[in-house]
Amino acid sequence: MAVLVDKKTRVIVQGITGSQGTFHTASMLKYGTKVVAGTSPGKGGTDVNGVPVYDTVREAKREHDATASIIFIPAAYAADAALEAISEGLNPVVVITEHLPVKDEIRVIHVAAQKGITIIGPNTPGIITPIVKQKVGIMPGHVFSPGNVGLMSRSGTLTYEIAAGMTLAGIGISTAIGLGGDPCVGLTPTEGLKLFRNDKATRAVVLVGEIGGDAEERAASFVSKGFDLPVVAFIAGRTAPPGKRMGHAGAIISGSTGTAEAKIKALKDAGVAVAERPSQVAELLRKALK
Amino acid sequence: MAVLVDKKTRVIVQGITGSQGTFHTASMLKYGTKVVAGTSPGKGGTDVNGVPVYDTVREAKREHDATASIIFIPAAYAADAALEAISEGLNPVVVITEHLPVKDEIRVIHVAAQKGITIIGPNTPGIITPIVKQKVGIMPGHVFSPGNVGLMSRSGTLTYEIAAGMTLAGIGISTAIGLGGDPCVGLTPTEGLKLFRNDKATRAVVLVGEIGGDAEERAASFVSKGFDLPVVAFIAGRTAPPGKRMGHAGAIISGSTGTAEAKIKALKDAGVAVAERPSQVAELLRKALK
Amino acid sequence: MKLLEFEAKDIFRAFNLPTPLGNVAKTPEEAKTRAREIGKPVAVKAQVFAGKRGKAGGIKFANTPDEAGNAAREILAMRINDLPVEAVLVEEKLDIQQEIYLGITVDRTERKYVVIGSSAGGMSIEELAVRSPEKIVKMYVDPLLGFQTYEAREMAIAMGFRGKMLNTLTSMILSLWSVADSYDAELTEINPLILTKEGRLLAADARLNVDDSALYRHKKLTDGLRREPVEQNAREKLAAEHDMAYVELDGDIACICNGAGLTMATLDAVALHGGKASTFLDLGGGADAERVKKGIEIALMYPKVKAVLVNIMGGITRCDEVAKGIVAAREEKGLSIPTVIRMVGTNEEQGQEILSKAGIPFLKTMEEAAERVVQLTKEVS
Amino acid sequence: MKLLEFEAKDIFRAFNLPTPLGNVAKTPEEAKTRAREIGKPVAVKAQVFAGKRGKAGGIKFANTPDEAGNAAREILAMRINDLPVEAVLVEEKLDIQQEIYLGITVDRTERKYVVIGSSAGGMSIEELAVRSPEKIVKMYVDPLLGFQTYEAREMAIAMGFRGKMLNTLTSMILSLWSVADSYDAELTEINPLILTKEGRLLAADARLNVDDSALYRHKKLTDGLRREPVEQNAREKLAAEHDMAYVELDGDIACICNGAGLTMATLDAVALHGGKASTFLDLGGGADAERVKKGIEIALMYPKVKAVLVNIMGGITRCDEVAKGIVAAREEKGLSIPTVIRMVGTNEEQGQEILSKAGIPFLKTMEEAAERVVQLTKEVS
Repeated sequence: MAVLVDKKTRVIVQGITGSQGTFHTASMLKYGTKVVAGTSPGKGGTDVNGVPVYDTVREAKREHDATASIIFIPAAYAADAALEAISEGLNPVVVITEHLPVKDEIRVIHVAAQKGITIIGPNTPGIITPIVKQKVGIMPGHVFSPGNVGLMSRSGTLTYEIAAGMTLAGIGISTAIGLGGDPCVGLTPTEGLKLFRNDKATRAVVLVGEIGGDAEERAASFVSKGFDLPVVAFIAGRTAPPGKRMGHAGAIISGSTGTAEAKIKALKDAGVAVAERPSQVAELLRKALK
Repeated sequence: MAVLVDKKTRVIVQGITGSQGTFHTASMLKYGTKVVAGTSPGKGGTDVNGVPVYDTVREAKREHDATASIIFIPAAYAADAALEAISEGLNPVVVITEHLPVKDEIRVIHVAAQKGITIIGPNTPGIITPIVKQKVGIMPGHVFSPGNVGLMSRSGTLTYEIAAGMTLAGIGISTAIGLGGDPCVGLTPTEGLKLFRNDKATRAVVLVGEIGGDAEERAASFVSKGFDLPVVAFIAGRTAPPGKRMGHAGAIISGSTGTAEAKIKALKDAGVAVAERPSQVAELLRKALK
Repeated sequence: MKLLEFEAKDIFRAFNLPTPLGNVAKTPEEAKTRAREIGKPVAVKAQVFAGKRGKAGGIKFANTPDEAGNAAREILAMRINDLPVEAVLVEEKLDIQQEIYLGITVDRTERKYVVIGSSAGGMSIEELAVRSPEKIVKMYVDPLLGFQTYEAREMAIAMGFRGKMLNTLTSMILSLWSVADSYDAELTEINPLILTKEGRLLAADARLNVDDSALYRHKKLTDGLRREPVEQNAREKLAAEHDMAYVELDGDIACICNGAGLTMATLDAVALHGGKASTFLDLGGGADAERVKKGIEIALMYPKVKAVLVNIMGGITRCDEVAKGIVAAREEKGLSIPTVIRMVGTNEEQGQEILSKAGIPFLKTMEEAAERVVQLTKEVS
Repeated sequence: MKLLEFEAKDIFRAFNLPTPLGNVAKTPEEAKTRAREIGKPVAVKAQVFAGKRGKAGGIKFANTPDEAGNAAREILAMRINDLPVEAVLVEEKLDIQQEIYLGITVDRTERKYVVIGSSAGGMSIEELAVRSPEKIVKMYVDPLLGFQTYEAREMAIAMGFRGKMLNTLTSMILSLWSVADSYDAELTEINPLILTKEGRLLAADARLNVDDSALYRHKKLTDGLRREPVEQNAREKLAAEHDMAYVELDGDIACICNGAGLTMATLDAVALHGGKASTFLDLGGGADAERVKKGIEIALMYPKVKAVLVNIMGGITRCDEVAKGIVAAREEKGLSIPTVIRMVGTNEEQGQEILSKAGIPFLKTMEEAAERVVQLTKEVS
């Protein structure tokens, strides 16, 4: 068992002929991921690292029974690529590309939601399920060891940092999800918690957050209403200078200051164990899993 | 029993303070229709012919438990009015206004379809169920007598002509629907046939068509696949000069010449009795209902 | 509102749809200059609202500026589809490898925009649609999401294109959709889309018909472009001014009715009784006395008219108003030719009373009325 | 991309959002002329990217053109939020009856645009949101259908407006949505929207922040308007040129990391051990040797720096490239101050080998590294 990506996952790489697509296809294959096909409009019929390339997702899916997609397409075209993957029912759709226009992100996320499809990202390192050696992403696979803790994070390298710390402490991961760093992403921490709650392989959840927005506060509020798994959190940015503000509207909407203090308080009030340092996550997990 | 409009129907008139809205509200009330409220943004709190006026459909519906809407709003604003009625779940929504932009018609029809709501029109005389004295439309109620024949038509006054002919011949109507004369309308003849098939009060159906498009041909094709009620048709325009053509695309799509001959042939081939003259409709019905 | 080829091409280019090098000319001299600017063999094309202008001689090729000038002179002197040619488009002549079809219109039954393409474009596209429908690719546009790049790509593939040409055609299909969507188009069409021997894709012809009901959203068009130069006679002009649907026909009976369907059915009824209509005149909904009088007046202006049939089914239209209009027409305009009135529906009794007082007879059914007017016409002849 | 008030107002007016009579001025003389044109008492407003410019003295009122000139002179000499004032907007002074708030932004959790309104606008809107949230009306925009007229109307009603004013406000809310939608706006705001004593509704202030990721769709903006005139020092400029996130802080330890989250966590770790960062420098993903070298170089330019902490978690970034960059920085730039390297992940061994060969020590955990660099900094001081 795992979340969103398991041993049956068969991946299409959209934008496989670009430098990022080519590099990470090799890296995913090396890790063990079942990358079955790639797309690059106009380059159908060629191959990349032995992976056959098609003009469309429809063709790639039809020929290789693919189930999921990872997108390395420039921001201006990434939304269309995601809509293409959605129209073919691929799930999840992992959007590595960063800086998509917010309007496009909103559109893609809601079209996906209507079809029951999960978008991971945009601007995500992806998702990895170590026990089945499947990563649909760009993270260094070796820092994630298999285990029973679900990990989700808004930032990339900090996720690796914490995963590496867990590995060092002998605590493994069921599935790790990079939620994505763009303003609007397909999976909120709250939605991530719901996924992990329904996963038999997951016994505890780590939430790695950072300053800005109110996603962590909302997750805290969700946990406070009763959540069956122990949750450990780490929030980056306690010493960060106050960020730029978005007029009045931002503050009116979020109803939150978005500071690390506010997030940590909300999480602690909800019964979440909050780590002071990344390395402390493993300690708190050990306690929680006893 | 009846189609779309029955004794429980409670109508809101959108655009009640305009001259058309006011005139036909009086006419509907006189006929017996349960017009429970009207809307006219900015004029909430007033009344028209004793019918209370609200600023929004939401308020009108909340106060009067309305179930259906009839729209007398200028074309540029009619689509929004329809979306407002749809958002409040009113059903059917009868759009009297003509000449809505096609793009707006498409949008409204599909939003309604997603919610299971029927749009009648645009550019329709409306819908009438004589047995319960409910008309949601602008037709002269007295030409429609109650009975067991479903009537639907693409044109207005021709409908009255045929209804009057039926009344004269002692044949009554279960429900009569003006399908509407604009390029895209909410109810096609085929969809109308499906509604009448499921109505216990309807024992036969009359389809009044005219030249242009291929709606009658498609209805014929539907009937030919097996339809449990007798169908009588009249097609206007046998002697009309050939209309203007819409480039190649129109012909490619419709795959039909759109002439009266083509329509009559398709209907006859499907087993539909086609009247030569409007007055003949009653004769054919009498035979069919034997 | 239909746009002329060169007007449509101006818009197409603004949406990154490449067109052949060219420019419009209103005189032979201008055409010569245009051809000189282009500097190679050209096509000179009549700018008219008419299909099959090629068959009518409205497209000529020229190797030199002088030839272009002469071609323009000939074409500008033509009438095509009974319309004068006021301008020609002078364009580089293309080295054709393949003719492709692209079009977008509304499917009234699906109630969706539909994008149509075929690798076999040109004038025979309609026959192809009947003969080999599998060669025509159709894609419906999601009414709420619009048309996506990947859908345009799937369409281009279905049309048989791969490799670099796949991406070029995909962009063009998308651009055509943007034109259609931005302009509320009933029809947006490139036929043919030419693949030249050098591998360029160019819109050799261009059609853009904008939804008249949506023109209020396109002030730039209505302000900037002249409207369709329909040549109207005085009667047609008058009817248009009064927003009445008016068509002149070959017969001698003027049919004045309310509602297009009823008017058509009235024409049919006249024909069934052996008569022939001279006039299709639809007063529209809710005509008052003044409008009825004006309608009769317009119909009577047509010399072919020998009899008048007024057939009114009162709904919004009130029979008393119609009766007043008829009485007024008779009093003010004479109305000396045979006239048959059939009028039922709203305020029927009041209307009949008005007619009776004025001594004007009327009938109760459409068929009686049609029969009667045909009879009267025969008596007059 | 943020627009200045007068730039935003130009756009608002194009969408039929009325603004006070006024015009921009770059000199006191121009301001005087503007005031004369307006012919009544005016407000002179600093055009800067800063909230609370009123509190900073950036808005002054003037009864005569001379007073307006003097006000402009004072304001143009100011710095607000550490930014120079390059222009003022001279506008008719309004007779205020009511201050209303209208704004549109993105709700990141709902992942929808949200339209916000309140009948109590002005500078205290945020406090109102906390104190009396029921006075703030929020409407979410359907991601596929957009915002409808009837929704704007329901919003205006919820804000407390009826009658004629209901329709005026409805149109303004819709227009504001059109601006937001057309310009890919992160924030579109009118605060205050003034209801004057004569009953006019006018956008007294205007904000429009365009999504930077969508700027490629708004060439007219990027070509036509100058960008946000951020005053940058040489180091900030250099970092921006190399597309590195660079922020200068009060401390003395330069933190050079990859990824914003990790960089923040590194700053936090330094603080936990009693140190203070001088520099937040995020190299981003996949930095090569050259980029690492450049990052160190930029960080060292800041005089406050006493020690360097390089903290790399290799993912796309390869440790061998990082090591090469560090070695190059030391060889080419000296790098004589205390430097702590922590580097794990992709190509860790190769990287460590390179560092070892060059005699540069490295640590394995972030906490050790943070502790060590704080220690070294204290030794230096």
